Amino acid sequence: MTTRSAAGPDPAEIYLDHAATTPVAPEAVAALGRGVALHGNPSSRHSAGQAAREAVDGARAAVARLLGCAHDGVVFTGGGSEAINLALLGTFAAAEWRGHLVTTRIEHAAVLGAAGAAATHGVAVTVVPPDPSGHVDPERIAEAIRPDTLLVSVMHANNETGAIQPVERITEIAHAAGALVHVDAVQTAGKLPIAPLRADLVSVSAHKFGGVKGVGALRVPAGHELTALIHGGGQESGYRAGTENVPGILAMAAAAEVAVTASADPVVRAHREHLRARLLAGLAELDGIRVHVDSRVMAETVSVAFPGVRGDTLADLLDLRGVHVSTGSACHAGSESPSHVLTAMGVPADLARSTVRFSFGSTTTEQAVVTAAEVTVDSVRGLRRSWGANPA
Amino acid sequence: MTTRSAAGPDPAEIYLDHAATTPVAPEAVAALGRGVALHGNPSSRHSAGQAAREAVDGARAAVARLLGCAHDGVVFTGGGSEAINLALLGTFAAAEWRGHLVTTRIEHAAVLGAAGAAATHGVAVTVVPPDPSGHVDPERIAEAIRPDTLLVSVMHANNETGAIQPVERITEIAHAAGALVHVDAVQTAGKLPIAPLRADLVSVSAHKFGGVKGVGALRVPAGHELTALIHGGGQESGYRAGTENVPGILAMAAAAEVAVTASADPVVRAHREHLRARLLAGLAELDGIRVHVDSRVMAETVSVAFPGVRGDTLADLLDLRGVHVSTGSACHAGSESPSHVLTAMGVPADLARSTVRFSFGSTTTEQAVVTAAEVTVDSVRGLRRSWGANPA
Amino acid sequence: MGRFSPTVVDHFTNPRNSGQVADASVRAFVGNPVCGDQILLTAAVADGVVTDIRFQAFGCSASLAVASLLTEVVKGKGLDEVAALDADRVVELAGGLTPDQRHVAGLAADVAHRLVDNFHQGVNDDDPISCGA
Amino acid sequence: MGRFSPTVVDHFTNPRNSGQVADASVRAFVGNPVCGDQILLTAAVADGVVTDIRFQAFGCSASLAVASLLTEVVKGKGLDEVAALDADRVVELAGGLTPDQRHVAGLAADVAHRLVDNFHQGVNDDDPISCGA
Ligand SMILES: Cc1ncc(COP(=O)(O)O)c(C=O)c1O
Ligand SMILES: Cc1ncc(COP(=O)(O)O)c(C=O)c1O
Ligand code: FES
Ligand code: FES
Repeated sequence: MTTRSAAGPDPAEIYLDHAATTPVAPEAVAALGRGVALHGNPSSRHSAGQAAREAVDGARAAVARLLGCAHDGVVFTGGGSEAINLALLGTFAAAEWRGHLVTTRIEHAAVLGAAGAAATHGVAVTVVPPDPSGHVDPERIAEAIRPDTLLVSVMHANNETGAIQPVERITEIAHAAGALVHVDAVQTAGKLPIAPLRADLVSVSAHKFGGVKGVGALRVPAGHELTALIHGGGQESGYRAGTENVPGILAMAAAAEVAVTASADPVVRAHREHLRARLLAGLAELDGIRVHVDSRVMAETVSVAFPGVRGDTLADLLDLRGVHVSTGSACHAGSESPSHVLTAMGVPADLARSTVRFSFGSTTTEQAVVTAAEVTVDSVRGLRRSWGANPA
Repeated sequence: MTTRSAAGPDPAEIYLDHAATTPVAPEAVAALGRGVALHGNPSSRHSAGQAAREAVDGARAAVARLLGCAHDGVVFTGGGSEAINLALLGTFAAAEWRGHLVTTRIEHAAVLGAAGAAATHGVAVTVVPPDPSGHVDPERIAEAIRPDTLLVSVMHANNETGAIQPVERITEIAHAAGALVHVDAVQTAGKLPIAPLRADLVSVSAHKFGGVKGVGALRVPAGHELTALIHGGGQESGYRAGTENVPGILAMAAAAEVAVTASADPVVRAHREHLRARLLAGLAELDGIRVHVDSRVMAETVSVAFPGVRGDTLADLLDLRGVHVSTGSACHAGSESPSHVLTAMGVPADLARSTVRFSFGSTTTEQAVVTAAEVTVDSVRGLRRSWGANPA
Repeated sequence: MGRFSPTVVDHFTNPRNSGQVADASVRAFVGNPVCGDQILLTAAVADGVVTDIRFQAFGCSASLAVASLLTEVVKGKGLDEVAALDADRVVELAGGLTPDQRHVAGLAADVAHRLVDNFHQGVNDDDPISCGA
Repeated sequence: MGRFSPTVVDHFTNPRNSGQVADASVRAFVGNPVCGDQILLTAAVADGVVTDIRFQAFGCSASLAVASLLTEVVKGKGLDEVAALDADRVVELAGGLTPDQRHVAGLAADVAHRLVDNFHQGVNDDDPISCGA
């Protein structure tokens, strides 16, 4: 166990894996401490309990602003995956597992896993492929929708490539057809505006925007029929039983407030775009690299193939040189099969396997990105040399 | 939102609601801080991720010692209710909702709620009543078991009354009949030894023994067929998808180590018994009170009826005088119907409604208990006087 | 305790005029059939004015507080003024009640009205009758 | 990085003898069909002793490290000693490999054996042949 005492990465480290998880924001650390000090159970009627209840209510208001919904439209969960599973399985369970689900091949494992579980209950599932650009064509969604389609689930931006999906257009199409929409906004919350999304259900995960791991939230509209995954004491309006994660919820709210403010700031957005440009300019020294998605893309997420090296090998070498990046999504680290997202986009397996994802967050500096690009160029050259390939 | 900065109750407060939740142990606060500083995702292959992974593995070993199982038999969840729902619904989902569940009328809402959800999937459920003593008779369980009984779920000790259930005898009976056993050990973890339990599945919740809210664990034996509630990235051996709550898990492990050590200490156990005796001796000043369960009971949990007052009114008055107690379980606070546990024991509704629960934890001092008894005696007298009853 | 107004807390922790008036002119007893809470008022009335009043109550914290408050409000008032008290006014006097406490005000208004009615009709309640809350 | 032994980290970040021996006496090329990793060895052999050896490798971090390590271990050794190298010995020389890295040792042992065999048979590999790992 580490004995480091302060939050956040050590200064010699260049952490470019914010799409996997982010350091906890100082404001969130402070809120976590306040939450720990609230020792009562929010369900207890005494003042210690009521103090915890009021704090959770305050946090709910802040997260409601992030999600763009009424306070009582926020359901706190034990993470993004749980929020997603609740959205999909809860909706279909309430419909007694009747109806049809439309989703896409580039969704996160939580959506695809929940869709698979829904299928075992008898739900019909259509999984739409993306275009080679990494974007889902709304027309493909329109074609997939059937008269019995209950729910369409599409991510706001892809975690591996950063591709921003046309969720507003998809929502229009789905709503016109009488279907509900779930948007997995885990990657975009705190980076792109999600409050305006017209989707019915929206999932977020605190640790992706400066909160702590193991806390998420789902936007649930008034009147939506949803069956809980976790039954019991009636917390979260009956949608999620169990004593509330008071410190985690307070930290999520504090992180949301910081992130929402920052993401609305044009200077911050311009800085992120600048970081992306600097990284790509640095990497352009190398021959043959391929940026998987470079338009309609989050500035923060840069997915690049380096032909002639294995992506995991490159990530290991960068790690040993102090630069933390990932191969595709964190969940897939270590698994041998190439990314399901890149595969769905038609990227050949060897190119997919040579891919590394750089992702930025609020703590990323220009210097870090410039250094990371230099170290990457040098590392790719070294690996190509070991392989006897032209290192350029 | 409070601005108190240190963890734990304010010193003027007498907190006797540890069965609802406990202050976070200092060791757990420290571990939480270490967890927050581990900014990597345990699924990331870089060293920041691996450091988080190693910390979670270390915590898993500590929680395995609490639960008395192999490291890979520990599944971390987002709380006790989730662990319970995973145990029940996961087991029956894996059996394609065939088979029979035996449980009891005094279980926590999480068990009864999960049992209800299982029933909607077609599982046959038998709910056994307790004896008037508050204990489930193993013979009643034996009678309820059928050839198709897949699982028996009984709590280790009741959260409202403290009654310790004969779970070892019930496990023998169930195993002899070929059924699996789940024990809800949320109330006993860190107080009574749970590692020796021969049950197959055992649920615990961190915040009941000095950890933080929103973290739990389930003991799952090797080879047990269990379907996840939350599908996705394959974390927790595929039993619980989602980025791990690293700080919460580390805090749980630290709290478990402290609690396991303390609960094995005869001095600590004797002290808790002494606290119980002192409280009851103090309350004995009053006429007509009734201790709902006073044998085969946890020292920490004292459930007392005060005829002539409403329990919630007494709890409010104690709260205003700095003593925090609860009426039955925290989840039921504010609901008007009398406790399902006391009702199942045959306690008349008016006596059930006049009940208050005092519960102790590691921070409870003798002085606090003596003062609480005095304040309670005085408060009951005052309320009885308002009612024109003999206040004695 | 944020669930209660300061006035409710004050009367709850420090009730005024509990007990019974020794030679009461009238007694009124009302209960809420749903929650079981009950208030008994005994009062001395002279020249149409409540000269003394005491309460006994069994119930939730707010009901005890409101019973105590009621005695303070009513003492020295004319019976017509007491008859004019309604639930909204009780909520106001109590410094506000949360939605789930609000039926307490109905109980209090009912028992106040009953006191006036009983006095005019020359009857007394021995068992609680139901309030309309 | 806890996933790798210090020896593996050393050879991975600082590979020895990469490239090809100019006038190689023998070349051996082995690939793992499952993961696709490949090692090419070229060596100069004189009097039954490996006097010079270089590697080229494409693959996971451990495979690159082990390829580099192998050249250091083999250089100056007799062919019979090289033939005696087995996967367990490679694991040992690498300072330990985790279970999922272990097949790297098979790849390394295979390419070493192939080098000896090819030398004795006077053949050379141009395309990678599969290792038995
Ligand atoms: C016996 C028992 N089981 C389960 C639970 C649920 O635990 P949690 O609220 O942490 O989900 C509790 C406490 O709330 C409990 O006392
Ligand atoms: C797009 C997307 N959805 C869902 C998740 C799951 O979130 P969590 O790991 O917090 O459960 C993630 C990240 O892991 C993600 O990137
Ligand atoms: S709860 Fe009904 S009047 Fe008190
Ligand atoms: S992954 Fe197979 S040898 Fe490297």
